[in-house]
Amino acid sequence: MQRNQRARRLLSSAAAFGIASIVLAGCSSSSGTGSAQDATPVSGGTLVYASGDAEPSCLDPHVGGNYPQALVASQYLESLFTKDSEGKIIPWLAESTEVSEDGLTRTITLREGITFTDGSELTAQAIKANIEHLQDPNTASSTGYLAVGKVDQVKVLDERTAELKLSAPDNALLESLSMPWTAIQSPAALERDQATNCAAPVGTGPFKVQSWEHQQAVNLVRNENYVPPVADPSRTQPTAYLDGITWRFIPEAATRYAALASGEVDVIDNAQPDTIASAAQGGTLGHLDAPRPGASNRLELNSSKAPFNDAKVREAFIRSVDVNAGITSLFFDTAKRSYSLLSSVEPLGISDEALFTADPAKANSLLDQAGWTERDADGYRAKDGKRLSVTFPVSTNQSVPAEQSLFEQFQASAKAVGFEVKIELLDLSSWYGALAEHDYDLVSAPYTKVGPSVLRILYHSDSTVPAPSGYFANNAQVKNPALDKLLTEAEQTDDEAQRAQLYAQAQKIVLEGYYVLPLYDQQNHFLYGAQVKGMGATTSVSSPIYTDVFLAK
Amino acid sequence: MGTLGWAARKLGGALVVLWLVATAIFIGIRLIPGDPAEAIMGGPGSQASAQALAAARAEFGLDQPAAVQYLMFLGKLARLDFGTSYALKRPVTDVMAEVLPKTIILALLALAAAWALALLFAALAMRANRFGAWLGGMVEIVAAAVPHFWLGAVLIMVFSSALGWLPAVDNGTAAGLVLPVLTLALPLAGFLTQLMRDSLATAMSSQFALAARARGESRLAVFWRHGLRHASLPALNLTGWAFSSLLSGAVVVEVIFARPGLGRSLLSAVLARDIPMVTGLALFSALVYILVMALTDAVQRAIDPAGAAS
Amino acid sequence: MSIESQSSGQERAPLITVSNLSVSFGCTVAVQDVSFTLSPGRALALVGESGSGKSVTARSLLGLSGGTVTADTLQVCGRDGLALRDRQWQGIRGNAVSMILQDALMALDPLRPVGREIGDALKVHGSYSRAERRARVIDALKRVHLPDPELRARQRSTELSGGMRQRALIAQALIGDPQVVIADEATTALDSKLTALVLQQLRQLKEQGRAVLMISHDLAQVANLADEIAVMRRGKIVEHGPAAGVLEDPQHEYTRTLLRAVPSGVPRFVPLSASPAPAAPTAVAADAADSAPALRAQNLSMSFGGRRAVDSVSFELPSGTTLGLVGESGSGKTTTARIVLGLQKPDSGQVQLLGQEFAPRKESQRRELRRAMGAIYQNPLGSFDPRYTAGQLLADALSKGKSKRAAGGYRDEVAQLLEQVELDPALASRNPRELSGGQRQRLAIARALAPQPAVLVLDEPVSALDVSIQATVLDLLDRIQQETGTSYLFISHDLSVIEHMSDRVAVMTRGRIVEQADTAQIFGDPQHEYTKSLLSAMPRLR
Amino acid sequence: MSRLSKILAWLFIAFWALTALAPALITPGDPLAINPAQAFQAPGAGHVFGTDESGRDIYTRVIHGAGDSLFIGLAATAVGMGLAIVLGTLAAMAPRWLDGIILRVLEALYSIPSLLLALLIIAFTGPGVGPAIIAVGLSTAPGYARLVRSQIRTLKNSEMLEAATVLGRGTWLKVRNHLVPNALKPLLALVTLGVGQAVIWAAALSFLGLGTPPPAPEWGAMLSAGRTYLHLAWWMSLFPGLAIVVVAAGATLIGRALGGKARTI
Repeated sequence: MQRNQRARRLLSSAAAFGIASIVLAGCSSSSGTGSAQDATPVSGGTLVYASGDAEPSCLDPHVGGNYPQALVASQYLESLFTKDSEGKIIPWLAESTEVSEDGLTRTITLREGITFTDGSELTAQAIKANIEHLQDPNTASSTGYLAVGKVDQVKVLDERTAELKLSAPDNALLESLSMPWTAIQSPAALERDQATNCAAPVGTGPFKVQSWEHQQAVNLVRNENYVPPVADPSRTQPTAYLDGITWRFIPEAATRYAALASGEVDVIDNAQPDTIASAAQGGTLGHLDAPRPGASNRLELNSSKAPFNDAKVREAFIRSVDVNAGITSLFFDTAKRSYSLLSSVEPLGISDEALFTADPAKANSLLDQAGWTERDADGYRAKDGKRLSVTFPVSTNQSVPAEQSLFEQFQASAKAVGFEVKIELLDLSSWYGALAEHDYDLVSAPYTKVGPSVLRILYHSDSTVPAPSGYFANNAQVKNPALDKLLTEAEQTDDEAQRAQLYAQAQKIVLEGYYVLPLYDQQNHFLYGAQVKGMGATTSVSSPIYTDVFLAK
Repeated sequence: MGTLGWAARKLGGALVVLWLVATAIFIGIRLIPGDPAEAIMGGPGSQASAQALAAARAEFGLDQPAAVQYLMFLGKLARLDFGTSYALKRPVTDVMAEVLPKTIILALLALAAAWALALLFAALAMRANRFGAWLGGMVEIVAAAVPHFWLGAVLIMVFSSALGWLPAVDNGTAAGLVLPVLTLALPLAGFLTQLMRDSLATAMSSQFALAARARGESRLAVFWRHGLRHASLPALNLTGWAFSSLLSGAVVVEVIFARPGLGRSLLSAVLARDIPMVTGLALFSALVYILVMALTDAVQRAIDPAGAAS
Repeated sequence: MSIESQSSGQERAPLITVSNLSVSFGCTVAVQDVSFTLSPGRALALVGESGSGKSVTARSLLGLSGGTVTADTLQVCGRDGLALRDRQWQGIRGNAVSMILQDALMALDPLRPVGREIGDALKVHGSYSRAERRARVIDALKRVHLPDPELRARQRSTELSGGMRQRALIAQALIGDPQVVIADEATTALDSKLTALVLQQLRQLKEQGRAVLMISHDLAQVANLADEIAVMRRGKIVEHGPAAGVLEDPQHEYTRTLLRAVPSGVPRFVPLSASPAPAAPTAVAADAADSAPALRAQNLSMSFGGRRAVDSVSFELPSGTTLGLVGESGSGKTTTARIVLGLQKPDSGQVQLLGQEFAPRKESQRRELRRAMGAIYQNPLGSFDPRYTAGQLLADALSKGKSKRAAGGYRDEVAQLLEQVELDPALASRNPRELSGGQRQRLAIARALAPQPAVLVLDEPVSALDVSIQATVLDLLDRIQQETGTSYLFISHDLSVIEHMSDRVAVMTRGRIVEQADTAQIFGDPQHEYTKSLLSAMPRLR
Repeated sequence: MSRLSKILAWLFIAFWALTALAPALITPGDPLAINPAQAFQAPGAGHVFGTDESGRDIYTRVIHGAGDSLFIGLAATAVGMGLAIVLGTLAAMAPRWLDGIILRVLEALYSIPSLLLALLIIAFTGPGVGPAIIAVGLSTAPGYARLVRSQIRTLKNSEMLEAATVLGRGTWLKVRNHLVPNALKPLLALVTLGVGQAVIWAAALSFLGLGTPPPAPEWGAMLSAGRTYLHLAWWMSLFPGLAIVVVAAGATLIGRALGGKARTI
């Protein structure tokens, strides 16, 4: 398995998953295509990256563990495993791995000759240290914490071999260990107090953190002693081409795009659909579409309380909103409508369009059946005096403006059939608060994880119980023993076919229960200037890696 | 009154003001419904761990009676210890040390620019005919009525996206400062001009202006020696106000132009309910304001010891 | 008339020659066909009321009229003023021709040190070093006898006393050593001592062989300085001739009016204006003396921060008579008035009104008594509610504040009051701001009269008015006193007015009353040194 | 203030009052009615001001937005002015020590820039229209209060009141006939000036996502929605912005005509 193929993974996987058109559109519209072959790489130059995400409070993705952290951490941290072009998990820092018969013991052997940027050698001790770091409550990890939830303890067998003792078989463990949130950091570095480690985590990646000017930029510089776990002969040099990356935070979408257009920055993320579209229309800008794995972007209907505890009402709502019209107008065909629980990059996802076609007439009749027959002064439906009203806390940090507008449209079209949708725009903290207090009927909570096992996190009844962080992922409040059973088995079987089949059944239950309204993949669009070449390589969670990227002179 | 006494009184006043602000904030924190510890750590859903909450309780003495808490609170502030921003996981004073200079420089530049523009306007208005004066009046009023956030966006669209003359975001260079400073300066200039034109007109038509002319001074000399002094006084009176309005504008400008600074920090601190941060920033901006006021006071005493013109 | 002024300058060529000068602003003509010449060592006085165009005339000699100037000739120190451009004018201003302006407080920039202000003149003309300039400035200040000039030069005009300011102002006019000095109302509203100071300074200039153009509305002021007098009215010179001629045997009716208007030496109740013939002194005024005093003040004392503003002042005001309270500015007159009016609580002493305790006393208790005493200020406008029309002011006064609707029950009384003060009842609907100074003062009087007071306290009631207007107001006050027997406490810095208006006079300085006697006594045979010095400074016509 | 400008001023006020109270009279449309098919229409025949990202008619929204925006502006000014009148009058009438205390309190309020104070308050109350009103109101109060104080101070020692005293007027009459009415006029000017500024500040809060939540047609909120599409649909930002400018500038004009000065806010 070679690195540059990894670079092409996105193209091929794009073809495989039917989003080629977008990617090609993005690439062909740029003066050079997204992959590294079109021009001979030149070394040097510092790439300026402008992120629209809120500046992370900690550069160590173990702490908390959100996508902005993954985006930046992918440059200086590497994981034990990664994903190849077919979406298959393959070793990265790890050289090989095997699991015991009972599936309760996982042995991982590391590659040789890989060092951290603090000079220390990568040893099995690192695996132990990192997993323990993730599980230490003081780390306050949520994503990584859940990912290694089943690991009871880690034994260091020798310099390069560690043994993970599991509480239950977990065929998603390798997927979990391929994510940046479980990336391997220097044990020595982890010893430091959290503030220090947050400021400059130490990994094995192609870049390292040089400095962090808060609110301004994270300055990354090339890791001169970078050893690619998988050597790539086609490359002129093992280390990254770029001297460094200036990782800036420009929350204003318009400003960010202006900066890109005027060449002040080279790459922007969270590109606005309209700007993507205009870039596609013969702009010189390149476009990289890297849908995130795991769950699709969807609305979850809180089935634990009225009115959505009634399946009829849930379906009624889903039928009442015209998602497609909104997506076309707001996303300019940059986002493809999804009818699945899982991201389009997940092989095991199933989708069922029929369930989600807008049908106001049906919505009305369903509501009539459900007994919401009265109409109050404002034209909303009501049942024994109580208005058919649903609260919809929206996190302004997680929903881009276009998505917020989409929700506003839902609000409007749902009103037509008699739903009152109370949209509450909240900052992340208050949003978590609202969820923690079950003060929601509708919510859009994107969840990124490699592999279908995300389904367990999202729909297993255990996930209705808050994790120590106070967060619970099963926002739809699905409590279905049959489903629980399917998800548990699916995660423990060692037979791929059976696994796929079990997950299919599970998804069917959730879809047909109208617990969720799938919208589209978790959008992950990057725009870059014509001078930027070699974009395309990403981690298993679709966060771009800039090892192959260079700036054309 | 003697300069020393003046300084002493200023200092006393400043301390009282800071104390009042601090007290208000203290009360404010207590007014937040729910567990104050949680509030300090960023409200519900901030996912503050039990340890963190315990730490906060200890740090702010939340288990103690209110009076004790109050004294502890003041004590910390007196020692310039604003605690640690839970959101940024860094000492508030560090953050302050980073952002405050940036914002103050921005504000000062904007202030200077606004003054320059205002003086220019006022001078032009003197020469202008009736229509010109009317037009000038309109321009300055409209300028004063333009919201920063709108002006900023428009400037970016025109000078950065369309013309590509100036960078949209702060890139450390002087060019990066032009648009933000303009965004802040233009509305303020509108206000200042409104003030200056009136007082300038009165000054230029006054007896002493006539006397100066009778002495053989040229119109320009009279404008420089007399007109400007009198014109600038009322505007100078406002410098404190102007500066604080600039700090307000800085919030928006720093967001739009992606500049680090007090305003942006405060905004994110507010969004994250980062109370230690908010407290620190509020007190610091109060401090800045007080300093500026003292400064302008001093300048006024220099220009106009007898307070003749005010 | 001084000898040297005759002998000198007779044959010397005029410095300024003006013939048929006209100045117009837009379509309004301010000055029309004015002609005169100004020779070295001689003084010409331009006399006329405000708005008569005299100031404009003067300024056009500096190219500062601000209007469009036309003339047959406008010769200024050998240059043709009509041809000069502003730059060239600047060479003349302050150098060949300089100007002393009326209000010293406003004529020096309050924000700049006096020395700098004066020095600026040098900056413009000739290149002097900073040091030289300072020296010259100090020197100039010395020449006008300003005490410790070094200090004063550093101070701002607001920190100087009125006298110092006047001197500084003159110094500023002189520093350029001009051949022509224009004094524009330089003596107006100054108390007699300052007036004397300025006049003396101007005389010196004349004696130094400079030409002096003096501009004033008061013939008395110019009488003993001017060699020639030109009387201006509505932009025209109506009479022009040697001072003596104009003063002793005025040809033009208007000149007579002005002359008559000068109160000094005119006996009581003899009208100064051409307005209705005087009623013979009525009983009221006559037997006033022996009736109980309308107002009695017993050793009033009042000090501000250690400074004694009023120092054991006592006086009696017999009803139906006028007590004149005269003194320079800052002598404590006004404070005394405020105490008497119960606006300021004295540190010690009492005021009795109509034999009753008035001050110190609780406001509530004396409120009724207040109706027996009215007040009139120098600037009536400040004492009017800006929102009220003339009629409303009076209605308010008549109705004790219950109603301001002139249309209401008080229309007739309002009309009466207005007629009593010789104002057209039609003015009732006007806002005081639209009235002339004289009319405003009449309105103030009318309002004061509304409650039919026994005593009027008049604080500098005519100081802000032109002589001719002042005359009519003084006559009005006379008439009212004769008709109603109201007693006046008449406060003024202007001796001539006091002399004309008062039965008794109290002379005040530094918070004390130094001399108090019948008017004739005071003006005929002053006892106290201060009184004598005051009188010597008093400009006299007759 | 000339007769013509008086008339114009009244027309101006009347117009906005109408739009605020009965927008439907000026434009029949529903400001919330979406029409995705019609999204991002440039200004033209169908839509004078164009349409926004959900195909809502911007003209309709601007008109209907007047209600919210002006209400917030007025309410905030009312809050600030109410507080100011109480504090200012108190300070002016009170003995020196109390005056001193009040002045310090005002200083303290004043020492934190308006928007920062607003943010501070919101940090405690959480975002929303109510907090926005209180925040803007509080932050403008000290400016007004100082003016009220000095206003009443000067009046208190004016010859006008002395004259009234001399005429034997009681305190009540003096306050009722002279003090209050004369103090009020400049305040009126101030209020008009203030409303303009309050509208801007309130809009600023909405712009920062701390005021009126979308899709309510509040101008600030519309602007903050529009700025995302600045490059695609400038009209989304232009017209709400213009509305704010027009109101603020108009208010300033009227305020100055009433004798207000720019300084006081």
